[in-house]
Amino acid sequence: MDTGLLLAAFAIALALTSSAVSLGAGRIPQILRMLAMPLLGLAGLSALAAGLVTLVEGGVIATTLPLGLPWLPWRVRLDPLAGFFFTLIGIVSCAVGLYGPVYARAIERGRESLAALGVFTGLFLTGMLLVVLADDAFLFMVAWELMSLSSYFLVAFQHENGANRRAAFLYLLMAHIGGLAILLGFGVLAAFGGGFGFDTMRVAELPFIWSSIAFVLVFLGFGMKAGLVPLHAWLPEAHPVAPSHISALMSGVMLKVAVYGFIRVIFDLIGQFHWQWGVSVLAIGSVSAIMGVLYALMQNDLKRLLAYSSVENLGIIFIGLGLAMVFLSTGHLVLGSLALIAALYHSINHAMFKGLLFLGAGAILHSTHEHDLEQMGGLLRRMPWTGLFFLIGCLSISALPPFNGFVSEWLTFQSALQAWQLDSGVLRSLIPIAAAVLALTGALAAACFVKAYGIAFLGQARSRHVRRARPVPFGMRASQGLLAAMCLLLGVFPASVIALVDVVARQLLGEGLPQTTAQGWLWLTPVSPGTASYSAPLLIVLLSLGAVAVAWMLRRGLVRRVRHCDAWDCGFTPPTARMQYTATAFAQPIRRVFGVLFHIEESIDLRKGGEAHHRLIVRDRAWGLLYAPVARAVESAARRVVKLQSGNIRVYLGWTLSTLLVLLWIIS
Amino acid sequence: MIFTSLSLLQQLVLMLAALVLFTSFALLAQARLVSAIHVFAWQGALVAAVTFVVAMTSHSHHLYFSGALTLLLKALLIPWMLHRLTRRLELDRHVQSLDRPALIMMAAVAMVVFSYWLVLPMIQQEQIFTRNIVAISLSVLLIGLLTMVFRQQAVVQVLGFMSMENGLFLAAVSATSGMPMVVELGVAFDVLVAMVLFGVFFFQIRESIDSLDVDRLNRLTETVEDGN
Amino acid sequence: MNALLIVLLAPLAGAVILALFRPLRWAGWLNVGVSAVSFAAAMMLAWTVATVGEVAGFTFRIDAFNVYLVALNTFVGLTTSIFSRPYMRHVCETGKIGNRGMRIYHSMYQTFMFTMLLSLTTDNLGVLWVAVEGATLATVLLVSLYRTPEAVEAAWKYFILCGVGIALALFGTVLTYFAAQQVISDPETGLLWSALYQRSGELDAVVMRLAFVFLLVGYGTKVGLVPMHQWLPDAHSEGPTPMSAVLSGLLLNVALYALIRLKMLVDGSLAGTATPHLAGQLMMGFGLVTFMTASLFLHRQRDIKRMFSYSSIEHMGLMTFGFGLGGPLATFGALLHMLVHSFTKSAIFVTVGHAAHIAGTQSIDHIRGLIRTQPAVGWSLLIGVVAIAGFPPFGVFTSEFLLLTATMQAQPWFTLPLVTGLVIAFAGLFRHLQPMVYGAAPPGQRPVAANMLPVLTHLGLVLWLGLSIPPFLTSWLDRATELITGTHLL
Amino acid sequence: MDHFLNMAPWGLALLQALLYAALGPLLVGWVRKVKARLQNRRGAPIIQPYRDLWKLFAKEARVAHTASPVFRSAPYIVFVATWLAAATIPLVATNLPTAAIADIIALVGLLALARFFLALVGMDVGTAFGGMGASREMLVSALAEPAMLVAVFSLAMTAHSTNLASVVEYHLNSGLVLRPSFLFALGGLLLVALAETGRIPVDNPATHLELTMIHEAMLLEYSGRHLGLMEWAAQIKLVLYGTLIVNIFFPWGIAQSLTPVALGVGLAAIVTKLLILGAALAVAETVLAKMRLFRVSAFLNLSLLLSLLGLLSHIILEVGA
Repeated sequence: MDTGLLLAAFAIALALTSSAVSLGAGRIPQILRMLAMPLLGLAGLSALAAGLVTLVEGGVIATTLPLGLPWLPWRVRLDPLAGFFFTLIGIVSCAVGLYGPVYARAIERGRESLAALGVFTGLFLTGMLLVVLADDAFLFMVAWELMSLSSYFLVAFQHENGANRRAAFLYLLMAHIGGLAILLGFGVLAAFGGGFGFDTMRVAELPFIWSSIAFVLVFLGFGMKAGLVPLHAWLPEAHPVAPSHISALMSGVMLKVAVYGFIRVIFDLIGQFHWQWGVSVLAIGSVSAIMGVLYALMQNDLKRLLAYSSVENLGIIFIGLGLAMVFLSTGHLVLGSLALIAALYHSINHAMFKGLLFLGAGAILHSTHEHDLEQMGGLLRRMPWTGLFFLIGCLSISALPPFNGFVSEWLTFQSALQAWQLDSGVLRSLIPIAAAVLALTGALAAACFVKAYGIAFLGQARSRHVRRARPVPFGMRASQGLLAAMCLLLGVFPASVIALVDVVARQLLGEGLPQTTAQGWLWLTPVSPGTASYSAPLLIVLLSLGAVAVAWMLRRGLVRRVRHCDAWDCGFTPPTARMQYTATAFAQPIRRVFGVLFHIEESIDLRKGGEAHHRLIVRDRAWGLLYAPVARAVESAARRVVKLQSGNIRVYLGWTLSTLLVLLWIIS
Repeated sequence: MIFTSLSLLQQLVLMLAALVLFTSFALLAQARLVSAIHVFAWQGALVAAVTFVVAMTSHSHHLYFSGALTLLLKALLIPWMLHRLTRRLELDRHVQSLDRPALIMMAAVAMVVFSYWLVLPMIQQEQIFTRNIVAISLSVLLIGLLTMVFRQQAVVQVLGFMSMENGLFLAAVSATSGMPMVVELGVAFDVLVAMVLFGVFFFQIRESIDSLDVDRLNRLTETVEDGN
Repeated sequence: MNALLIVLLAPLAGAVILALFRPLRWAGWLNVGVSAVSFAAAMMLAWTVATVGEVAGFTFRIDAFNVYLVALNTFVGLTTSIFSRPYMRHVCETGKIGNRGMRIYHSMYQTFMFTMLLSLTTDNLGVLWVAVEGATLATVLLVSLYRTPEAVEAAWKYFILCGVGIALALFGTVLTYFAAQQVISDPETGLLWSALYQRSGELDAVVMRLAFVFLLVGYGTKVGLVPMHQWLPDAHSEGPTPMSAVLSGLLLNVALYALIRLKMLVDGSLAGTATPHLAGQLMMGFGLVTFMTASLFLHRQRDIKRMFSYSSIEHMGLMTFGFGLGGPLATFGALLHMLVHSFTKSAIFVTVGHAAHIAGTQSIDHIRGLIRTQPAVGWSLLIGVVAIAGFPPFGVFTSEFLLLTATMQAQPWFTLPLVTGLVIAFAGLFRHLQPMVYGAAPPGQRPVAANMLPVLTHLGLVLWLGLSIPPFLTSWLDRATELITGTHLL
Repeated sequence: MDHFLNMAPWGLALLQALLYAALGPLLVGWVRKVKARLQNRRGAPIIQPYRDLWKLFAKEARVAHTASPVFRSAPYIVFVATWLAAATIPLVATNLPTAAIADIIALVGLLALARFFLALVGMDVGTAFGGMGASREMLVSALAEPAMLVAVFSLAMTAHSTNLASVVEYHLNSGLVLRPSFLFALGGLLLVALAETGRIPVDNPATHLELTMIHEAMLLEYSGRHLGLMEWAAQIKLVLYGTLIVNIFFPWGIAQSLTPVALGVGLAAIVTKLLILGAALAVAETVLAKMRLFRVSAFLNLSLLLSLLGLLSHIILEVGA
């Protein structure tokens, strides 16, 4: 067995061991933080190693497991695409392994079941790794549902809160629907391929109509998991209520596993591309991106905000994938692989910064037990490291250079700008519109994270418990530091990263991006140096040089002193914490401009004594337009059906008689 | 089919079968409980008679036995048990007529026609006779079920159930010259045990709802609205 | 052959002894012992069948199909008896039933097992009918065991509806015999399934078609096919919990087994006609309607045992659909589903018994915070429902995967209602389950003495079947598949 | 990146960057002067902004107790990011190495980075006005940034490059071509520039009324050298947008080779063009009135529409043939 696969197996074994030893945590709570969580981190490390080895070697290793159905044994395969996602999962899992012990320690005295936390976290990681590793539909589905199910238990971890239970229910329901859609999609592929192994599906030739049906099913399934609008409603409910490191895993990694699945099925298994598919993916991606960020802006719960922002980022990834599909459908292999790499790059970026931000939110929660932005403020001075790392996360997610989010958005823009190479005028004009949406998304994301960071970390504390916040223990800081460093590394050395990722595109599409790294590690030139170039290393060098120079000159200059005083605030009395701008107020202009897209209930309640209270509820429109009608339909159908069980035995006998008569009538 | 071409015994069988069918109708419409039990006893006797006639025609000995069993069980034992039960339950003066007798009778007639229509495609190798007898027994079966659907009284429901069994016996005897012995014995045993259990349940029901009106057995239902 | 005799005689003797046996303390153990003996004998029988092939004689016939159900029956019978020992003691202590009730319970438990095993092992369609009717009679007393008005009502409905259903099945059997007489002159072999199956092609199509309708409605009532299912939730919810476990886990399977055997005859008879798959199509239709209706029913439940009985209906619908679909893959899937459903559902009912015991009620609205009160019960219930809802890595997923796959290959458009039904059922189960297991426990709620061994055994087996099906089981199921469909899957 | 190790272009690039820094206050002074004249005032001398900066740098900086480290580091980040962004735009000559570091998307990114910190400091001290300014700034930028990117895209798609130097050179080489897409893009970009540089009708750089402020509101707490850097960054930004517009749409005169003559001509050309643009800006600011905040979204939607029209007309009218 090859090194990569061995390491992968090792990672899965470690995750399972972590899960198994956690069973003992009911008796000995320390097991979780002493053993289970470090094992999880090691599993992540092993997965990371497996991924990197595979990416560097670029080979494909496959083997069969002695499990599964007799005629359908479980097969695993580690190819560059899987390796890439192993890397991604590995890094975040490492961070979670660092973060977990501190969290576990905090709840050791609580009523929550530590064993459940440990067991399902281990299974969750196992499931994700197995999904990526699976080489037949059966194992894929088993691993997929294992992933959904174990994360469901983690979402329901703090189940004393009714809202958490509802969120968990919705989550599992949607995951179930999605899983079944994927299963049906595989069914279509298997019907033409003659088997559930991925190898037979790869060679199957599907007619357009059937491959389109498979595409729709698969897109539905993975899109549901990825939280694409309008199937996203579960995501902002479920992700925030899990423990924060689990939210980091869910948002950072599990959504990427959905992306993986989509890439695997569409790019690898179906292997044919039609512009109609590409355009629909592009459209859904664009809608998700814009809606996700707008809803994120409206949130005052930090973790909900992050969850909605995941919808946005997944939208961006799917924009990349849609572009790739459009380009590939028209035979532009290089452009297709550029867009694919942009999507992959954004996947890993999002894993890093969303993981970082969720861990940061978790650190705030750990320190202040507060998730409402309106109660926060001034945390930067209380928790400087978390503040710094969170800032890096915010900068990255807002796609600001020289951080990683910018690189992937830049790549996406670059591939979108190559739309002039397409022959069809319709596509040529649709793609720039998607690019415009992407631009709008980026700008709104910046607004969103200015709000998040500004309200939470800057200004003054808006409540007493937040004022008393303490820095979090080392493990939490280290986990954030790791991911923050990754954000910076991925942002500063894009050319080197792409040199690694390139092998994925080469293996999937048979075409890579030779031009991208042709100019060395310093320059990123996706198409050609004349078309576009970006040098993150130089940028960061110049930025810091410039800042140092300016600071140096000013300091040498006339006055060095800085006097501390009360805030001026245009001469009003020194501002109190209650006079600060609130999160709601911050979002108000954008809420007003984009008001149509929200379901807003706003009113002023006059209470006695002339006190006026402002009430504002911003709801997701998807509820009213999609979810509520379906729920109502099922409910009313159920209401009708139960009339069968009327309680009167004569009616029951009447049913028997009429069934008999009808059947007799049918057969003769 | 030309009726006259049949042998006399066959004519007799058909005659008796027609009477069985008639008793089914009677059972359906009979308002007085005690009379219904009598009608049922007559039906059992008629089925037993059919069995004997068929046994005579086919010279099969085990049919005699089966006929005796039917006579004993359906015409004597079960009616007797029911009689006793009704007396002990103080139901011997119970009268309850059908709600819409004309309509229900029409339905029962429709059942007969339907049964006949059903068996028409059976192109029997030997006898059209058997086909018609199957139609009759099918009608008896369906009318028995109809009785159970339209009569609220638990005892009458049981009568309906037993009359369905009679239909079955009729079919078994006349169309197939009786089932294998072990089966017949088993069926008879089951019927007997069922009758005993019915008796037990009459008392239990009576104890729990103070009546034997099955319409009042309606606690177990799903149709109660939420938040009742 | 000896093994077969022990399989049949052990419960029969047990029933007689238990009916007469006074000391209650030991009755439960004796019940376990008898069940263990029949399980051991069943294993021997299975071994014989696996090594020698079919065992036949005395109008009994054991082949791969029914020996598999025999083993399943005795196994679930054993684990349920293990559960029922302390459970029924507890019931007895609460004064719900007296000594007489306990004797009835134990005796009827074994009688029920006997009738089940008899109906599985017999080759004679008439005896099959007698045994299934006997099973009804044995359980009807169990349903009314508590003597509450609800229990009596449930028992009455169960009795009448199943009685009528079974009467219709008898008519179907008579018609089959009628058709058989034209082919097989010997009246003694005229009802032997194996004899009929050999010459099923010669059976009169019109009669067999008519017969099948009666058999379908008749045995279908016992299977719990909508719209003849109404007895099922009533009987499950009002009877003692161990009985619910065996009803759901076994009786429904046996009724379905009877239906399948008869479908095989009808298929042979109709092979040459214009509608060769009529039986299968009818079963598919019933299965689908049952499946969809039951999944909707799940949404409006207030009683925990009723809810799971609807879930049983739903799964029986799925199996009926699978068998109706025919073909080796679907049949294999349906057989596997039978197995895993029995395991899971009986485990769930056992857990539900504990849950109701903890909460002191069967009302869903009043069962709360099980995980907090007694994690073992809460988690078992949760995991059990997860398994029954078809999540991997549990075996139900495997069988549903196979069924969906088979459907997709044969009738792609039927997958849509199937998938919709699965989702609706899942939602229905979980919306009620979550509040019960999660959340804070009501004040004063205490853990109870619970024997989780049967539950863990069952769930462990289901998990094992989900991860990998052992080769002997595969070949076993495959032989059964071959028996039913005439083709190997592997 | 052939000339990467060549020192001379780097020196020139540095000079150009310094030129940007130097031109910033001048352009602002010029605009104010013209505006004063148009309003029949004498106005301050053109070099007044330099004096203001000098004075600010000489003053003691005051920092509120409630301020965080972000408050003190932000001026440097904002200044350097803006300056670096400006340095990547060809001012006098086209093929300078700085142009390759960041293309136009990266330029927008750098400006966004500056704005991100600007908005953060608005919220840092914890005053109501600062938060208000930040909120409004993010609204304006959220609408302006896509408009700008889309406008730039039509240029980039015409030139098949997002490198500004390549775009400029493409236009120089193709000569005078009347492209409808350029007209729309120019319109869009002009509106964006007004919004992004905080000019009337979106924001009033000379306002003293806190409630109407956007840019100034975020700087209320700054003093001394910090304020100086922030002001300077804003002035560089004005030059940046000016240069972007004039050099992309009217690139003539820019030096394509690094000879002294060409550079001299380039310098003269850019100064002239900027002066004309500055005057136009002054005129516009004199005739227009400031808008209410929620009219601004309509204003910026117009710019987005113009930019999109530019893109579409490029695709339909110019490529399809």
